[in-house]
Order: sequence, then C-alpha cells, then structure tokens
Amino acid sequence: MTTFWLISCLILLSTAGFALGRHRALVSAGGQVRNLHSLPSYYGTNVALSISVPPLAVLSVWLLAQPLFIESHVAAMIPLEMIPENVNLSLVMSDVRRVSEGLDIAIYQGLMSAGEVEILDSEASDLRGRLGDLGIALGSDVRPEILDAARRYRTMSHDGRLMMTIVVGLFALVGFSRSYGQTDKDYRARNAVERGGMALLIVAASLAILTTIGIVYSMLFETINFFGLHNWRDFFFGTTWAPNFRGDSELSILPLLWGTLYISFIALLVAVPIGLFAAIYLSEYANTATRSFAKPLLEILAGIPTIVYGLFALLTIGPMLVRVFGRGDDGLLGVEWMTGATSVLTAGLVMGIMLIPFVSSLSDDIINAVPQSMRDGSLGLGATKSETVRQVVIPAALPGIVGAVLLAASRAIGETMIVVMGAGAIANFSGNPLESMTTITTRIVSQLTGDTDFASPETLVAFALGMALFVLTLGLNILALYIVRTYREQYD
Amino acid sequence: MSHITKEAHGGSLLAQSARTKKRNAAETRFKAFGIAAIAVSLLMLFVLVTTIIGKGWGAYQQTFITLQVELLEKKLDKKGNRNLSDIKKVSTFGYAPLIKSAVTAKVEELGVETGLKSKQLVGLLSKGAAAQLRDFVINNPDRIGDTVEFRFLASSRVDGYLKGRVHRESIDNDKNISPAQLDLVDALVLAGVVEKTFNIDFIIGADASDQRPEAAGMGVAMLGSLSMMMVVLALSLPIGVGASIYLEEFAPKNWLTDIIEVNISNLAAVPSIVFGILGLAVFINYMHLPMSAPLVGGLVLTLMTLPTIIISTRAALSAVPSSIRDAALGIGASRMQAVFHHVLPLAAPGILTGTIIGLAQALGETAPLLLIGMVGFIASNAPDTIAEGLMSPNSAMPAQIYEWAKRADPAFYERAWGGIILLLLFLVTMNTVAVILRRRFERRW
Amino acid sequence: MNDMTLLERKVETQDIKIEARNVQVHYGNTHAIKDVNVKIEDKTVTAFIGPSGCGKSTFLRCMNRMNDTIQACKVSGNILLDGEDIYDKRVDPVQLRAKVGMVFQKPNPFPKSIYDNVAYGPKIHGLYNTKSELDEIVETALRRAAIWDEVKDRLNAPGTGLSGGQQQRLCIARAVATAPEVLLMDEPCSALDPIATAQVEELIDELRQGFSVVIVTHSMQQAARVSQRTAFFHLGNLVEFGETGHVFTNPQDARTESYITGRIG
Amino acid sequence: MNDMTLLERKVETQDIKIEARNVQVHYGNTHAIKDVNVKIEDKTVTAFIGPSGCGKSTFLRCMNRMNDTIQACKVSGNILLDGEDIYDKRVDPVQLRAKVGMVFQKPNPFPKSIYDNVAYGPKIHGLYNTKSELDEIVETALRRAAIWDEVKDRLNAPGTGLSGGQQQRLCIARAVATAPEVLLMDEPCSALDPIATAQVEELIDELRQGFSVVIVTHSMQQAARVSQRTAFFHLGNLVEFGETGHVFTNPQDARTESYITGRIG
Amino acid sequence: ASARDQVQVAGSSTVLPYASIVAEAFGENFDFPTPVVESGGSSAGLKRFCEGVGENTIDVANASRKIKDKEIAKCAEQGVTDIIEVRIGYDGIVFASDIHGNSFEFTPTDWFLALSNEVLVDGQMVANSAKTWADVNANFPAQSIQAFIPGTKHGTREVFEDKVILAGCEATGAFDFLLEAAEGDSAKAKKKAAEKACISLRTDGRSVDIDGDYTETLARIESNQDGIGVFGLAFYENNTDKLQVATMSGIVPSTESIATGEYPVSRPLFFYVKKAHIGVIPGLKEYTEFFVADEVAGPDGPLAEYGLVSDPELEKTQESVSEETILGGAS
Ligand SMILES: Nc1ncnc2c1ncn2[C@@H]1O[C@H](COP(=O)(O)OP(=O)(O)OP(=O)(O)O)[C@@H](O)[C@H]1O
Ligand SMILES: Nc1ncnc2c1ncn2[C@@H]1O[C@H](COP(=O)(O)OP(=O)(O)OP(=O)(O)O)[C@@H](O)[C@H]1O
Ligand SMILES: [Mg+2]
Ligand SMILES: [Mg+2]
Repeated sequence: MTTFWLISCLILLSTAGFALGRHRALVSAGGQVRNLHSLPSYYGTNVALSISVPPLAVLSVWLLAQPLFIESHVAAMIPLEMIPENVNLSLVMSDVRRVSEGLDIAIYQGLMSAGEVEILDSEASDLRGRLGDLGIALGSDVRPEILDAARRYRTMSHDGRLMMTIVVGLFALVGFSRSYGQTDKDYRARNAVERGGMALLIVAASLAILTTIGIVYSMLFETINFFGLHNWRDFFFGTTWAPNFRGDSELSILPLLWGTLYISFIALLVAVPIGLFAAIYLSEYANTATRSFAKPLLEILAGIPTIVYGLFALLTIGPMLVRVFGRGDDGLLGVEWMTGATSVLTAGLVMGIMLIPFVSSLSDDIINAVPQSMRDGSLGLGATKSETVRQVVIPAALPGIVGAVLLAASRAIGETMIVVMGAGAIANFSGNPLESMTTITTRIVSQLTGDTDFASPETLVAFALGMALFVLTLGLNILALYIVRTYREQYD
Repeated sequence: MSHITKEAHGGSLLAQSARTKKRNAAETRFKAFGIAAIAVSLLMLFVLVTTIIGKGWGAYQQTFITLQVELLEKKLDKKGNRNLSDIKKVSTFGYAPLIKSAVTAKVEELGVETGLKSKQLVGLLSKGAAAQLRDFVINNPDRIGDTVEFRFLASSRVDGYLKGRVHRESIDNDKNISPAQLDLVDALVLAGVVEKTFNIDFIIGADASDQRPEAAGMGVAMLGSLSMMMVVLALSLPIGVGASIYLEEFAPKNWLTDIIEVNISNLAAVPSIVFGILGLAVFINYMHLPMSAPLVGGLVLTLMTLPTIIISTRAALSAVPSSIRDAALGIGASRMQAVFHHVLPLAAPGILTGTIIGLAQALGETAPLLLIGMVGFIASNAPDTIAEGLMSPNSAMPAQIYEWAKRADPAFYERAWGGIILLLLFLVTMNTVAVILRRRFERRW
Repeated sequence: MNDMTLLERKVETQDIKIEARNVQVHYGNTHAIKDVNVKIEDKTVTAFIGPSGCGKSTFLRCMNRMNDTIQACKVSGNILLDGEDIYDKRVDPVQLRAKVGMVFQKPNPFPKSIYDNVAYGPKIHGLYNTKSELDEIVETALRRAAIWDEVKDRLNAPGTGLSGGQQQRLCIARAVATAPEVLLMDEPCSALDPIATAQVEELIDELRQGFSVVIVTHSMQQAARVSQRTAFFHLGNLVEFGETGHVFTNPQDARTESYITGRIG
Repeated sequence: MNDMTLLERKVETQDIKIEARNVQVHYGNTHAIKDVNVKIEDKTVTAFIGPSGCGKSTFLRCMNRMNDTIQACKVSGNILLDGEDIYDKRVDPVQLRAKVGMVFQKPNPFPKSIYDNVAYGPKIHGLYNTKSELDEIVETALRRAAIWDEVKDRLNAPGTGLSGGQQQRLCIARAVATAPEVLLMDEPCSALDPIATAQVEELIDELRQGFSVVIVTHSMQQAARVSQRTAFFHLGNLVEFGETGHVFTNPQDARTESYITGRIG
Repeated sequence: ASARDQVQVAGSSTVLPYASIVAEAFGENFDFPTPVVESGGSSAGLKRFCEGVGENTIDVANASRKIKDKEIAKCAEQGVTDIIEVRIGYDGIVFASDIHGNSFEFTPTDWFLALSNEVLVDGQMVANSAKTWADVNANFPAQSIQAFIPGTKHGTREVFEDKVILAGCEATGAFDFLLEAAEGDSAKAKKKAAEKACISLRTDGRSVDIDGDYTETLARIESNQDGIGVFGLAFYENNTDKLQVATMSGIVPSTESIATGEYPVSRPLFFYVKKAHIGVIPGLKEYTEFFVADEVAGPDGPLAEYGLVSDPELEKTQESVSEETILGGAS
C-alpha cells in the first residue's frame, strides 16, 4: 500500500471513528446531549484524533527511518572494491535506488514480471536502455552487484512497507479502542481535545525558537571560521569597509551599520507618517467605497517586486534628486551637493514608498478595531475628529501601530535590491543623506553571491555580518519589549 | 465651576468662534494630510504600474514566421527505416540546413530581391526553430519526406523591429541584424509571412536560454510560484495564527514566552537571504530535500512570512476588547471556544491583512531562492502532478524576472516587465480573495 | 413620595433653549423616533422617561448630533438650539457638542489616567491657562461628580480600572469639566448607589442654575425629584410633555398614566 | 415600601450552595476585598448591596472565577461550591462557569445576531437536540428576559444595535438560556424601566425555585423585593449579612444603618 | 527518497548564459532532462560544489575564475577530491559609454589617472583631483569623470584592477614610487602593499561600484550620459544600439582580437565537475562533453555567436574531458 493510500485510509478511519465516538457518547447519555460532559462532536474528535495522530506520527518516523535502515543493510551487500576510490557510498546507493525504482516501474507497467526481475541478468538485457525507455535515466550501465543490491532494496522496501502498514494499522486500532473505550458521558472529551489543540498551538509558537536555532546553526560555524581568519577588532571597531580580491581587506561592520540605520531611518521617515495618515484617513474619514478600493490598492505597493523599486530609484527618483540637489548652476537649487543618482535619500525615499502598506494596512485594521464608544466619548465632549484620533484613538491603538512600524523597520533592514540600486555599493561613514552608502544586508548578499574565494574572509564575512545583525536586532527587540512593557504597565 | 462661564463656548452656532476656527483649520489640515498621504501613495502606485505596463506590454505579442519545410529523408533518416533511436541521433544542428532551404525557398517564391546570404536569412528565425522541427519529427516520424507548414518564432531583433524597439538607426554596430534583413522583413510582412499575434506562450511557456528571448515564457515559473504559495499559505497561516493565539491568549507571562516573543519580532528583521542560508543548511543538506524544489522554497518562504503574520495577528487579537472574551467565558465557554468562536472572527481583518502583506512579500522574494537553487536557468516542463510540482526543480516568478532583467538581450528586458505584470496579476488575484474575506469580517463595535 | 412637593415646585424657566420640530429618526428600516416636537427650556432640568427601547437615547443623541457617527441612522426634521438649526450645513458639530455636552448610557472612560480623562475636555477647549488651573478644574469636576474621595489617591491610575459606578461618575465629571451650556445625561445614575445618586442629583440641580440639563432616567422618583419638565416617550412617539408635576399627577394620555402607575416601590 | 412584608416572608432555604472563606482580593496594590466570609444558600436570592466601588462586582466575579481573566487580580482564601473548592487546581473553570452563570454590569452582547447571542450557550453546552428545540430555548429565554416582543421581528439583527436596556435584557436572556445552577447578576436592571424591572424580578423569583441567584443592586427596594438574604459591603469589607428582612429593619452595624437610612425615595 | 535524474549546475552568473544555452540544447538533443543551471556567483557555486559528494549536492560548478588552492583543500576536507576542470573560453571585458556621447580611446594609464585614489605628481603621491577626462588626458573631451565599475563582489573587478589599474599604475611610474615607499619585511610584502595602494580607488563618487549586473550599469549610463561603464563583451554586443565601445591601447575589442590576445582585458571561464558523480548522475558525462564539443563551444558554435571568446585550445579541453582528467594530475 502506498503512503498515499495509507493516509487516505487513516483519514477514512478517523471519519468513521468520529461518527462512532459521537454516537457512543450520545448513547451513553441516553440520547440527551445535556447529560454529556462535552458536546458530542468533541467525543468524536477525540476518537478521530486518537486514531489518526499516533499512527501518523509512527508513519512519518517510519518513512524517515526505513530508507536509512534498508540502505545500511543493502550497502553492506556492496563489495567495498565496487566503490571506486573517493566515491561516496551514498552515490552508489542513489544508483541502487534508481535501478530499484526502475524495476518497480517496469513491473507496474507490465514490462517485466516479478519473477523475471529476480532472474534478470544485467549484462545480457541492456537494462540501462530498457529503463531509459521508461524514463529512468541511468548514469552508466548497470553492474551486477548494483542490480543485486537493487533487487534486494526492492524486496526489502516492499516488506518494510507491508510491516509499516501493519504497525500503523495496529496503532490506529489501539488508539481507537482506547479512546472509544473511554468514551462515556462523564469523560472530559472537550478537555482532552483542547489539550491536544493547545499542544498544537505551543508547537506552532515554539517553531520560532526552532527557526532561530536553525539560523544560528547555519551561520555559526562559518562565523567562527571568519573570526579565525580576520581580526575581530577590525570587524567590530574598524572604520573602513573595503573588501579586496587580493585578501588583506578591511572589513568593518561599523560603516555598514551606519548605512543600515541611516537608510532605514529615512525609509521610516517616509513610510510611517504617510502610512499612518493614510491609515487614519481610511479608517476615520473615508467612506466605505473609498476605503474598500484604496486599501487593497495600497497593498499592491507591498507586492511590487523590489527590482522595480530599484529601477524606479535608479531611473526616476535618483535623477530627480540630482536635478534638485546637484548639477551646480544647472540644477534647481543651484547647488552641487549630489554627484551620482545613488544616495541614502534615493534609497530611503523609494523604500519608504514600498513600506507604506506595512504601516497603513495594519494600522488601519487596528484603528478600526478601537471601539466606537471611545470615539463617541471624545466627540461628545466637543472634540474634533482629528483631536479624537490623535488623543484617544491612536493611543488606544498604539501597541498595534508599534507592531506595524516594527515590521516596517524590520523589512527596511532586510531590503537589498532597492539599496543596491538606489544607495550604491560603497560603504561610507557620513551624515550627508545625499551620499552613497550601503547596508549590512546588501553586503551579505553581495559577498555571498560574488566571485570571491569561498573560504576567504571576504566571503565568510557575510556570515559574520548576518550573525552580528541577528544579535544586534535581538538586542534592539529586547529593548523594545522592555520599553513597551514599562509603558504598558501604566495602562492595564 | 465659577471661573468657567458660558462664554467659554458662547456665541452663535453659525458663526465659528476664533478657537473653533483654529481647531477646524487643524482638522482640515489633518484631513488634508490624510488625503495627501493616500494621494501620494496612489500616485506612486499609478506611476509604477503604468511604467510596468508600458514597458511590459510588448511581451504579450510575438512575431511569427510561417514557412513550409521539406523534411528531407536523407538528412533526417539516412537509413530510411524510421527507427526512432536513429532519428534521435540527428541533433538540432542537423536540422539547420532544412530551415535554411525553407527560408531561401520562401524568399525566392515571393520573389523578393535580397542580397542576403542564407545564414543571414536564417537569422530572421529564432534559434529554437531547429528544436521545434526536431520535436515534430520525433513525434511524427512518418511525416519524414513530406513538406509541412510550420509557424516559427521570429528572432528577437525581428520581433523588436516590428514592435518598434529596434530601429534602423540604432543597428549600425549590431551584428545580429542588418538593414538588408529589415528590408526583407518589411517585404515578408507585406506578404503575410511574418505576423505579430498574441503570445500565449509567454504566459504558459517555460524559460529559454539567453539566445532565444523570443521563446521564453513565464508559465512554468508561475506554477513554481503557485506551488510555493500553496505551501506558504498552508503552513504559515495556521502556524502563524496558532502561535499568535498561544502567545496572546494563553501563554503564561514568563521568561520562556518572553523569549519566544522577542524571537519572533527578531525573525522579522532577519534578512531574507539568511533564510536561504538556513534553507540550504537545514532542508537540503540536513534533511536531504531535493534541490531547486518549490517545496523547499515554500518552506523557506514560510519561515520568512511567519513573523509578519504573527505580528499582525497578535496586534489584531489584542485589539479585541476583553468584554467579548468575558461574555463568552461568563456563559461557560472554554477559553479555546471563546477565542475560536468570538475573538478570532473579530481579529480576522488584521490576520488577513498580515497574510496579504506576508504573501506579497513571499511572492516577490528572490534572495532566499538564490541559495536553494531556484534562481537561474531552470527550463523544466510544466509538472504533471501536485507532488511533482512540489518536488521537481522549478523557478519562481520573481526569480525568473530577476534573471531576465540581468540578461544581455534587450528583448529579455521587455519580458522581465511583462513578467512583472503577470506577477502583479497573480498577486491581485491572490489578494482579491483575502480582501473580499476581510471585508466580510470588518465591523466596528 | 409626596406629590404635593411636585405641584408646589415653581418652574422658573423662560427661554427656549432647544426646540425640536417634527423630528424623525430611522435606523435603516427601524423607525425609532416618530415626529417628535419638543421644547427644552433654558435653566431647566428636563427628564425623558419611557420604557426601554422607546427612543430616549436616540432622541438625546439627536440633540448634539452624536447620531452622525452611526452610519445607519437618518435624522429628519429640525432641531433648533437658541433658534439656530443644528442640522444646518453651516453648523460645526464640534462647536455644537462643546455647547451641548453628553454623558453616555454606557460609561466609556478613555484608556487614559483618571486625571487625563477629566482634563481632556478643558484641554481641547482651552479652558485654562496654567497647569494649576487645570488641576483645579479637574478636582472640582471630580468633586461635583462625587468621586473625588475615591480617586484622589490614584489620579494616575487608568480610568478603565474603576468599578462600574465609578466609571459612570468619572464620565459625568468629564462632561461637567467642559462646561457645556446644555448637558445631556443618559441614565447618569444607573450604576450608582443612593448616596452617590443624591450627590449627582444635587449637581444637576446646581447646574440648572446656569444651564439646561436633559436627563434620561428610568426612575420615576428621580425624574420627579430633579426635573421641572418631563417628556414621556413611547414606541418612538412623544406621548406627553409638560411640567413634571402635571405629568406625574395628571397625565393626559392613557399610556402615560399606565406607565406611571405601573411603577413599583 | 412596607417593612412588614419583609419580616413576614418565610425564608425556606436549607443547603449552602456557595461558601466563601476568608476571601481576599487585590488588584495590584488595591485591596478590593478584605477577608470576606459568606454563605450563599441554595434556592435563595442573595442581594449584594453597598456603595459604588465597595467591591460587589469584584466579589461576584470571584464566585465563578471570572477574575482569572484580569491579570492584576489576585484572589486568596477559599470559595466552595457544593463543598468543593472552586480554586482547586483540579477544577475546570469552564465547567464551573457553566454551572455558575453571570450577567455583567456593562451589557456586552456579542457582535452577532440576537438569535446567535442567545443560542451560543445552549450550543456549546449541547442543551438541545433539534433546531426547533434550540428555537424554543431561545424564545423562552428571550421571553423570560422580557425582551421577546421587542426583538421577535429582528432576531437576525445584530445584538449590538439594541438600546441599552435591550442589550441588558439580551444578556440576561443569554445567561438564562444556558440554565446555570447559580446565576450571578451584576445590576441586571440598571438600565431597565420599572415594568421591565418587574418582569426581570419575576424571572429571578421564578429562577429561585430551582437555583440560587446572587444579585448586585443599588436599589434597596429591589433588594428588599427580590432577595431573601442581603449582604452589605463597605470598602471591601462584608459588614453585614443576614436575612433581608433583618438587615433592612434591624441592621447590626452602624454603617449598614446609615447606608440604608440614607436611602432616598 | 526518489533519485535525482537531472544534472544540477550552480555558480558564476557570467558563465550562466553560456551554460543555459548549452543546457537548453542538451535537453533538446538528448533524452536526459534539461540540466538545472543556478546562478549565485562563483563563490556560492563552488561552496555548494564542495559541500560533499552525493545526490543532494550539485554536480557542476561554474566559475569565472580558477578554483583556488584553499578551496581545493576545503573541498577535499569534505570528501570532494576528484575534480575535473573545464575551461570553456574567455570573457572579454570592455569599456563602453552612451552611444550619443563622446568616443574614447583609452590606455590603462588614463584609467589609473582617472580613478586612482592618489596619483604621482612631481614625485609626490597626491590625492586625485581630476574632474573631467580632459584633466586626465588632454586628448579627451572635458567630460566629467563618472565611471561605473564592477563592485568588489564581481570577478570582473579583479581583472579590471589587474589589467587596467595596475597596468596604469606601473605605466605612470607610481608603482615604482610606491614600491620604494612601501614598508614590509620581504619584497613580496612590499609588492603587495604597493599593489594595494595602486588599486585603491577614489571614493568621492567619481567611481561607482556596481554590485548588480551589466543591466544596472547600462541603466546608470542611460540616466547619466557622462557615465562610462565596464561590460562583458557579450553584453555589449547585444546592446550596440545604446552603447559605444572604447578601444584599449588602440585595440577594438572583439572575439577575434581577444582570442589572439591583442586586446588585453579578458579572463578565462571555467566549470568544474565532480568526477564521483560521473556514471551516477544521468547525463553528467554527456553534458560535459556536449559543452565543449566543437559544434557548441567552437568558434562557429552558438556560444561564440553569443559572445564567448572561443578557447584556441579547445581540443585539449575536449580530450581531458573525455578522459576525465582530474585537477592535480593523476586520474
Ligand atoms: N480592573 C481593576 N483594576 C484595578 N482596580 C480595580 C479594578 N476593578 C475594580 N477595581 C477597584 O476595586 C474596587 C472594587 O471595585 P468593584 O468593581 O468590585 O466595585 P463595585 O462594588 O462593583 O462598584 P459599582 O457599584 O460601582 O460597580 C474599586 O475601588 C475599584 O476601583
Ligand atoms: N445602532 C442601532 N441600530 C439599529 N437600531 C437601533 C440602534 N440603536 C437603537 N436602535 C433601536 O432604536 C430603538 C430606540 O433605541 P434607544 O437606544 O433610543 O432606546 P432607549 O429609549 O434609550 O432605551 P433604553 O432605555 O433601553 O436605553 C430601539 O428599538 C433600538 O433597538
Ligand atoms: Mg438608552
Ligand atoms: Mg460593580
């Protein structure tokens, strides 16, 4: 039985279990729902879950473990001298798997019988060609040892699957009989189901922790390698970012950090006021028609690929700024403050536009959720709408708005394409928003996707930058949490 | 309140007091700011969208050349026994002469005067013409020897010429096209051999190599994006909402939940490429999931989208007044029931907004896909089953756009913008469902 | 209750402060107020009584255009404040509401500190010059609403953390602090104990010296105690309107009589 | 009010339904309930009276653990329902609240239809088998809460679009529909006119036949009318607790007396 | 886990177009599925190449530079030992400016004088103050200096530094001067320091690093007509309608002039194959052979047509591919 069918069966069984459990509960209560501890559907769900969850868990573990087991077993069959020097066993095994799969398909399509497979002679039968016709491409001709192993692999997987079906079935049965036996009018089915639900919620929440562990796992070693090759003092306290193919680069995070903060700041300076005012207008002033088309339209801004924004920065906003702030006497202001089109301001402005919906849409929802009675209270005192919004609605919605702004800020820190095209690629320590700068994230991407030696500090610095940024934002988030907490305590 | 007199608000209602005037002016300003904010945003959207449409519209039309090709037996099946494996031995290079003679024949038939060599004549056709022929022959070996009519794609320069992208003045140094070729094209257009039609292959086809921009399509990448979005939606929405519910409604306030909370907001600030590093390390190297597979892409994008959904869902949940929860608990609902029956529906608009924004971000993201092998030249065929769609190598729309935008031939540039139109349509379709749902849940209380 | 006292009380009002002419209110299909004509006199307390759901709150909210915020609500007819139509296009509802203050039926303190709740009105109307003046306004308002003693030590605590009755008095203080010319109070004492009720009634009486007060109440006794005029609503109709003494002792309409006599306690 | 009737009324209660032992409640630093001991008898109406802010609602919310939802609120001491400590770890607060229903001080209908508001309790407790049974439960509950006539034509209209008093009765109907053993009512008639109040009081009396009812009220008359036992709270203390007749006619504590005699009307 | 059946390639985005042309033709002419060619840079490609041997690792890494010894060592550490190196041809690097603007005939000296951080003036290294090309070379028009050069992530940057800036540095005598002044223990260290000083470019905005691709450089030139950018030959040839190319030391860049070595600025392109995967991953060997076949990589093949400078020693490469000659000699 294939996994698909097995799962389908389990689903079918659970559905039946649901009905049975529900029925039994009702019977135990003499048909009167009110005599039950929980609603009948909870009893049904309890049975259904007991039938499906443990077997599914077993199934997934089995599916993971079986190939490992079989492979180690089959691998032992392959004579060592068969494995060419320096060829990994796993590669040979993938060949075995491929052949075995081909045999399976051949039998399935009726091209070979199971008996024929057993006596198949690899040399005589042009197995590579025959399997090739079935769409199973092989890298080379099939050697007898591989064919033997593949046959073995095939039978073992078949036996394994059979056993798996039995075990899974057993688990389902046990789960059923246990939960079905428990089903009684006094059994706390709702609590059981809700405990299960709660477990799921906790698993969902802890996924964040797993992700963090994954991130640290995937970057830590290379970061350590980097610090083995590069002076940590230069990384943290140096003032120059100048990677170099010849090695001996100066790789300091500080100018990048400055650029990151500067560009994000300008982006937020654009996005937060515009987004917030847009949200306020939409939720407090606009009529439903305006709101129902303007809001989704604004959300499109978040979905335009960043490459478009990058080009927009490069081709439209940048030259426009140069016309204003550059070109000396030809320019609008007659000043020569800006040379190229790329600058912190260019990137910040464009990124700000992209971030508008992050602030506007989320804030709009939160502002809309402030109870009308709050507004009434303020309006009833003779406040204008804007006073009401500023002094009552916004403070009430503040936690949500802060969340939206943090999200926008996070996005700003993580943005690459707009920065690369809008702000340039030169790390610069300067307060002038009309100069080019660059950010940590863009450097991570560019060092990682460049042509430098992958074991050199110039590439590995990407991991160190990633880790440093990670730790940095972690610190900022802890700070933010702390501030929000102390602030909140005044109100609840 | 002796010191507060009636004069505080005195006077006629119709005449506004000085203070009211001032406050109303502030009110008007405030409202104007709101309108300005919306106007600015919509203006930007308008500019962006018109730019995109203006630049990408061309990709939806394509130039074709109709030719009669004689499928010469002596070239295609020397032995004449129609043995498929022998026919297959003839590579696309072997088909070039057939095309050459077909073009020459056509030009002669029309009686167009041209001093072009046959190589330049073939230059009018896409480099994919030979492959098209070979495909046909392999599928219909019995037609060998016949003369069959084919509709070949024109080369990108010819196509560009008909679309106004390539001008006679600008081709002086271009070794891919010459004025004489353009003259011929003009003649062929008059003869109806060359025509521009709607280009369905752009919407349903697969990527093509750098030499054949005219053949490149978005369809397969679109399926890749669709598969990824299905994974993202199926995972990030339940997980995100589940995590938010736990954190906002049930979690005891202790250091552990604090850690989770800080973690989530921190994950939002992790650059997307780092999620790619994570995906490569964990999903491919550790869990041995296939490379370049939309499944892995979907998983990575799920992790990337989760913080967005969680943050917005939590904000929405906490905005639901506690009197609603009290009401439910007071009549004996469990907390779980109170949340799922009453709080969640009220928080739905915020959750959907988070989903819209999170998915928009996931749909447009390339950086993490770079590291798990979904960016590049992945010209696979459209997958047949959902499982294959998830597991077999594929690209994604933004990756495809990003790739096209990098390619040298300007024809790809047009396709990149055309692809962006498709991406936006995809996004709008996806959003529409969410927006309609959101409107149904929106209410004030 | 002594009916004599009611009759004896002299009604000393003269000017008409608010006049409603043919007012109709619809909530979508619900016809909530049907052709109501009423004159609210200056320096008078007017009580609105009537069974629950008869339209008292609705009509009250019409008088300072609070119904504008309810989408489904449509008002027609005229309401004149000092002879000026408040539904006139030129009228600024903000200025109107500053003149015609309101205490809502459900207490709705802002999620701010108690102090800020009360100071909010004076702040937006600029009723003070110095911080100490504001402190004074806040204290006076809280005292008049009979809640000062309970909150004086926790002025910085959030207003939402008060008990039901405290919130109600906070809202009264908040309305009083803005010094309106007309104060509309929707069941201001519903959550108050008798002593606090008495204090609020005292406040109402005091306010009457300078302003008009309209009060919605379910307590006939309260209406009789504090008001000079009483309006009886029934199913959206203004059934009877007149001097409180007359309405209670000598109702013209059968419905009024049955409502009043049906009273308990 | 006739004091005689009070004395004459026979208190026919026997079992103790709820017993509170040394209950203390703190909201952060506020000590809201101070060492309260009280016994609520079965098939009895107990009234909680006391000045606004004295802790009535707080104590009421302790009895079905609604205070669990307020972060700052800390409860100590024991509360026994049928002899079992409701603050015991093993007690499922959900089951407890199904037994001990509650009507809140501020009406809080769900933002759903009127029908769904009432049907929600029966739905989650499985109190019906067929749709028509549910319809019947809803109708009965609405009738008992004296609101059926007003809403029978708009059962699908949202509950939040009702008038204040209607919302209050809707909440009563919602609580009654779940058929709790104990019903805690926090000022259930504060927004009701006398006739509706009388109907709700009738309902309370009817409920008493099978269950216990605890009612918070500011109206001494109401307490006297509907309750058999009265508890008087003052500044967080339970000052006096006893048969309603005794408490009203013969208060033991000076504070009780002054509160009762300070009554008006 | 079902087995992978297509060749998996990753690496340099310079090689990507060529690899994709080959992959496409390979897919059309063979029964094997079309190989997957990922971009992501030589570094990332080689890194994944060296991740180990097995199905979940790539088979081929494209690189726009030779693999480094350090990388070979790292590979070996992770079990990737037998690596076949395939040189597919050369990539020409050209300087181009807006087609409507001035045309230029450069020498490395011009570029050094225009972009270097410090230049040698009267026996003294002073900060570069050149503002227009006329300041650099009197023959040039007074067009403001605005150079768009590859960012430090690009392999092209290394070639640019080596073959243009450093050459210019030496030609102006600045290199010798710097070598004199350099501090260091050994001659090697001194040379290194001098080279480093030579190639440090000005940061006042005259020279702009481009981290993106040639399309970005082109976009910049379109938005700033004074700009002169660095492009790949193939890219220039596809955009002759917008760009005009500058000569270097008098030579016009073209596939021919680069193949003969006349035009100095070019670099070889490679790909690397895991020998262990040959015979296991279907089509790997065929793909490799097809790539370097005459009809593909030869001077008349599609790669050359697209802009690859065909390798004069292609035959040798074909031989080593068919014999699976691994790096470091022994097979
Ligand atoms: N959530 C809260 N946070 C802090 N203090 C509170 C909270 N709720 C009530 N209090 C305080 O606890 C005390 C008792 O409040 P409670 O609501 O029990 O009063 P009450 O007797 O019901 O008054 P009322 O008749 O006005 O409703 C009051 O002083 C009140 O301010
Ligand atoms: N927002 C609304 N939407 C629809 N109908 C409403 C709304 N508010 C009130 N109504 C209806 O209008 C009628 C009058 O309501 P109103 O609130 O004025 O009554 P009321 O006299 O204040 O009653 P109560 O004494 O119960 O507060 C009622 O039938 C009510 O159901
Ligand atoms: Mg009302
Ligand atoms: Mg209370």
